[in-house]
Amino acid sequence: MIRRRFALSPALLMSLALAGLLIVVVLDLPPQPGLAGPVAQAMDQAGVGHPVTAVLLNFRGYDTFLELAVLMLAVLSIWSLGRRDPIPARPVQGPVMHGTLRHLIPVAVVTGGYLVWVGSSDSGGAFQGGAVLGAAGVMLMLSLPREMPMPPALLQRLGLSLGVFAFLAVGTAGLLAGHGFMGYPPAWAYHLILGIELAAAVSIALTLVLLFLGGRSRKVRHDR
Amino acid sequence: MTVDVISPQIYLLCGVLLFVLGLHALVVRRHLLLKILAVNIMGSGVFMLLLGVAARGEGGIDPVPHALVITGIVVAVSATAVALVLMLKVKAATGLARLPLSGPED
Amino acid sequence: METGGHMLLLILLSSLLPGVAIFFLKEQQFALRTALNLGGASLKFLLIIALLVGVYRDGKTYSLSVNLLPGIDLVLAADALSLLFATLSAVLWLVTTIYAIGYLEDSPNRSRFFGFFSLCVSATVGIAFSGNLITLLIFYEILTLATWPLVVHRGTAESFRAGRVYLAYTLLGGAVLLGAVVWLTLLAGSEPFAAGGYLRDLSADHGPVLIMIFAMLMAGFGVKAALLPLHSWLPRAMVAPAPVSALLHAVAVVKAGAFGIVRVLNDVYGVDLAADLGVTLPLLLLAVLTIIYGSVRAVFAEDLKQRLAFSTISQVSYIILGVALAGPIGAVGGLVHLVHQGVMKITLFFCAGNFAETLGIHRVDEMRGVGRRMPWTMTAFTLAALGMIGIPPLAGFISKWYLGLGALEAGLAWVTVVLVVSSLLNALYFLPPILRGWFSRREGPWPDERHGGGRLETHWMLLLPTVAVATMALGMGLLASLTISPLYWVTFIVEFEYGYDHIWSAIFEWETP
Amino acid sequence: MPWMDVMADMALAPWLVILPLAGALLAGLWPAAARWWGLLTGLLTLPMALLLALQVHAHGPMVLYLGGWVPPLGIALVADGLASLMLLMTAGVGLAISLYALGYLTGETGGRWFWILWLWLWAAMNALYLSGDVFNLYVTLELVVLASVALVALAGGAAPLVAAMRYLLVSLLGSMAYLMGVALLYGSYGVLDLQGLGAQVALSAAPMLAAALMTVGLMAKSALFPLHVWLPPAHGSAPAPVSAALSALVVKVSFYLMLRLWLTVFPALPLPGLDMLMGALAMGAVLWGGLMALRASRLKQVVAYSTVAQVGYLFLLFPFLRAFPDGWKAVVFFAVAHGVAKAAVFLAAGTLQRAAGHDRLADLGAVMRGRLKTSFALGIAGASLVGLPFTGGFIAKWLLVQTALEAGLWIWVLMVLGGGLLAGAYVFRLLGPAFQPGPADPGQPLPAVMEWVPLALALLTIGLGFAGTPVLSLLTRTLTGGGG
Repeated sequence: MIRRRFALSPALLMSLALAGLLIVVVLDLPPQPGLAGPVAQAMDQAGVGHPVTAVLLNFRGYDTFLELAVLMLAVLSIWSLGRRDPIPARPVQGPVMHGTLRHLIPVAVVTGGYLVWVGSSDSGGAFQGGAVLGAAGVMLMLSLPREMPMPPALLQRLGLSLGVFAFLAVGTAGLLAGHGFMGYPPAWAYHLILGIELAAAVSIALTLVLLFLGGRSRKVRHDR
Repeated sequence: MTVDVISPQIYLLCGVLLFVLGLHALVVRRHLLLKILAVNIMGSGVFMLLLGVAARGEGGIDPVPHALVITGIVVAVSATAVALVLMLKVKAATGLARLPLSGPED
Repeated sequence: METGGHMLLLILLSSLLPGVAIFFLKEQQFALRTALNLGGASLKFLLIIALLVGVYRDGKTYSLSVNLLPGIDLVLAADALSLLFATLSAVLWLVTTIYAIGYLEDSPNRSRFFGFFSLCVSATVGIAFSGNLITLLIFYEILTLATWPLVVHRGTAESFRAGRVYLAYTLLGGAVLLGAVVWLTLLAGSEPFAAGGYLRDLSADHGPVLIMIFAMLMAGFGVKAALLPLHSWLPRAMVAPAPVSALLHAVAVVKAGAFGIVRVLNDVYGVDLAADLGVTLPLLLLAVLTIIYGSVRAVFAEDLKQRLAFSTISQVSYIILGVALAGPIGAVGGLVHLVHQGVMKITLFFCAGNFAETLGIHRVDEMRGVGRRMPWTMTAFTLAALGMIGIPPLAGFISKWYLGLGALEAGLAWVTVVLVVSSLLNALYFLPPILRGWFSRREGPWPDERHGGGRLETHWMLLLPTVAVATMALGMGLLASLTISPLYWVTFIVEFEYGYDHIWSAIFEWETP
Repeated sequence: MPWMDVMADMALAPWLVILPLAGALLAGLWPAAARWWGLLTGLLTLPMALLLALQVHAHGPMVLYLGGWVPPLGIALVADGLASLMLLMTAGVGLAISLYALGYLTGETGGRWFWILWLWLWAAMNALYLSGDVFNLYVTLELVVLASVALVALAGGAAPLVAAMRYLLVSLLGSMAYLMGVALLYGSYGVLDLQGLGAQVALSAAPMLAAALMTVGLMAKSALFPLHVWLPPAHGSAPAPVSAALSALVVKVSFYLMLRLWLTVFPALPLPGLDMLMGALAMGAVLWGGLMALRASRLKQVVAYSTVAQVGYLFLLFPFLRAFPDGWKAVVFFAVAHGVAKAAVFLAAGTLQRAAGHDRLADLGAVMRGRLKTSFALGIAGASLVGLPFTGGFIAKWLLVQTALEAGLWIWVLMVLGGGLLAGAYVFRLLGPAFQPGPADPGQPLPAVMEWVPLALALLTIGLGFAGTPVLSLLTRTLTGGGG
């Protein structure tokens, strides 16, 4: 044990040195407003009322588009790893779990939908809404793996790519219509953004559930 | 008043601390789960730092770092999920949830 | 300046394209392969004749340049020196091809052999026509690449060892050369070769750097020319088939090194600048050392091909000695030896190949009585060997005569002593095989007799090239005064390089004061 | 040419992201037809990349504001000389890999995943090359990492999985360091676009630390010695098209990003010691990679260690940049030449391995003699790795030596020349079995495309041997930082 502590000391020293450097630098950061000003000025053309949503879906929409792509790619990567073990089945006896879920899931769906919709004007958005929906899905998977019918593979893939597809389609349409790649006509901006948000929320929720499953399926497959 | 001035600084300091803690654990710990957690802690540190940066401005909260953090969290979640599944595959293939000390040369 | 560039390209392609085509032939497609080989070799020969006519009769200039990097071109050009070397390569390639077809009859992997053989010649001709130092470097490296497969052709452990040594030396030499050429290009740009060199303006500011670069260039080219500390790949490379030894030793590899040294000394630095920088004397000493060392080792080598290899080490340095004398007469001696040694040495290797292939003779002491069994080959061997020793009026005598005169002109009388000693050593290692071959009597069977009972002493494809090159070697000595002789040609080159109207005026200048 | 004028107005850059991404999505939706989506993507992307390079060459850098939002508010796609050259190399090598995979992956269910992940990787690399924003670069970088980790793991088996895990962890560490750098930069200057940062960054503690973190992070990602441990097993055991993609293309991604940062964002910063440190590691990489390549007994292992060695040259960037403002161009040309040659070598190795059923170097002679086209591809591309003339590798070596000499950096001249010798030793060792005595035997029957594609790439390395001037002139159209 003592020997081990000695062996660790270089890593510790390096970490402490980095911490010291970072602290000095961070406390010395000059005060500057960042991009709050430019964002505020551009809000009237953003199509949505909430600045974070405007940044996410319009000003830096390309980031968000690629981030949806990262999520989707994560699922694909996990699928490509080809796990063959089944989901551990934990059918819960008794009424408590089922009763709770029966109440909780509609609430989660409504909450998620509301969060997506409210994102245009207040805190919320596709990620927050998608996360709540995804959580509902994860709960379902945890409690009812045997009864839960899995959607067909094509539907899974479609749902998974919905967000990226919607974004890509709108972005490319903007390019072809002369608004530039990832550009919206200002008059349509709100509707397009809301549409993308909805599609993205569905994809995100599905992605989170699929990430949780981690490539497992309900049945054991013997094809390896 | 003092609280308002100090609080962003605390976020910044905590962010740095989390980042370095995570870094240290990533280097030192051998179990893959701990390494993956360590990366996540590093990420949280950076996100906290960004939020602290966003809160310093005089013209109100800067929304851009918030957007960055949301994006960053999603990216981190994706990478974590892949890492966890990969860890399970490594465990299944080698029987160990840790990396061999030196690379297999052949 | 772009006139007739296609001619030069055609000359390169005349061996490159058949070479590439030959690779993809099946082993048994003998007729097609032979047609491609001989067709390419003959075409190249004819094209070079046409080029000679164009240059000397019609006064045309030929050059071709392709851009490589900003300010740096790949330049092919035909001047007198390149024509000399290219003609030598083309003629010897033609005869070696015929010889190789006979020599490799029924051996495996012939398509591969002739493919690389053709690439090798393309690279050599590329070296000949290189119009600047970068182009020379490029083809010099290609030559390395193309000869390695020939060295390891037999695929035995020994040939792989030889191949490794060969690569180690030549790649190292290539790396040093690359460093030197890049450095020189940074200083002076990528100038075309020019008689008298193009570095004079730099010498005031960059004297030590130029000396350093010169040393690197000599090291780079010296590897292939088998200059003294860099020579030991050559005797090992003797594991290659006889036509390869003949081509490598007579023309391609060692001559490429010597040719590079001549180019650097004459057309990059210029003899005057090199003498001013004081780099010619060390080069001269190195050449002298190599001459003596090679000869001494040859005396003690019992294997015939080894003896010829050490002889090559010694003889190639005559060329370097000639140009390092830094005077016109010595330069004539050196350059004419480039041709003379090439023809004589290829004769000797053909003969060695004939002895080995026909009777299984590999060692000097196995040559007893071979003159009776193979009189034609033995006559060729004798002529070439006596030429090497420098017996008048054979070709080697002419080289040594001019070298000796050049040494006196340069005020280095002791060099003539070296020449005499070397000639004695030459006699010491060439006379025993000649005497044994003609005047000893064979007891018992030959080690491994294969071509028995025919009308000729061996396969005609082995004999004809041997006799042809031996005749050439004889002719170059006897007919040295004709306008088509190498001597005349070399005199012309040197007159141009040194700016004399006539070479003999140089001698008068030297004699009168 | 009138069509060139029309092209000048067309925004080509987004299509280089849209096309491969659409291909990836379609391949994911219809995995059964994935190979055809892959081929279509390759066939469309290459001309697009070529047009973009011509456009940039003719009209200078193209900057496109996404959604019309001008930085610092929005994100810009920047297609300049450097980016368009990397896109072109990716497209050329990518098309070759796709064509090769058509033959290599027949009838394997694993092939579908290759196509999907490979198209994602392609889209991610293109997005990265075009991005002009430090945070957006982080997202694209993660895309590249996820796709390539999955490709590494695709081979299955313990060694590739461990290699993938190691690669992922090292990459995540690098990403976090990079992201910390982004946070520090934003905290200091309040902008994220490369040009905006470049205009403001001046010598002070925060950008220095950011530069160090980002550089070290990216160094970890690019498998520079001694962080190369995951690379040989990953590249050596993956299917041939994957090895080619990883060694030829992915290794260049973090190099590109590092170069981009130092050209645009940090040119005003001197980092004392960084050049020597990077140079020393580069030297270690060249020596260690070369020696291990000499020792390895399997064909693909030799090639993988060769990548470890050649990554070293990329890091000559730092000593060169410090000594000489234009020094990076030599390194970029090297990166391109290496990309093409290494892809050719890996694909040729894959063909020989398939034909022989193994890749033990000592027993490959018969197949090498039986498959001349592939052996030639191996030989020519190998010559490019060594830096022998008439190949892109020679021009690259020339430029490296010239740059080092011009800057008076003797030690790097020696390293480049010495590294070339080591490369010569292992490349000729690769070719050796072809010359051992024995019969010629083409081995297993293979689709013709598996022989022609490596040969075509090898001939492309010869083409690169004559492309020095146009490539360098394209690189002069590169946006560099103003230096505040």
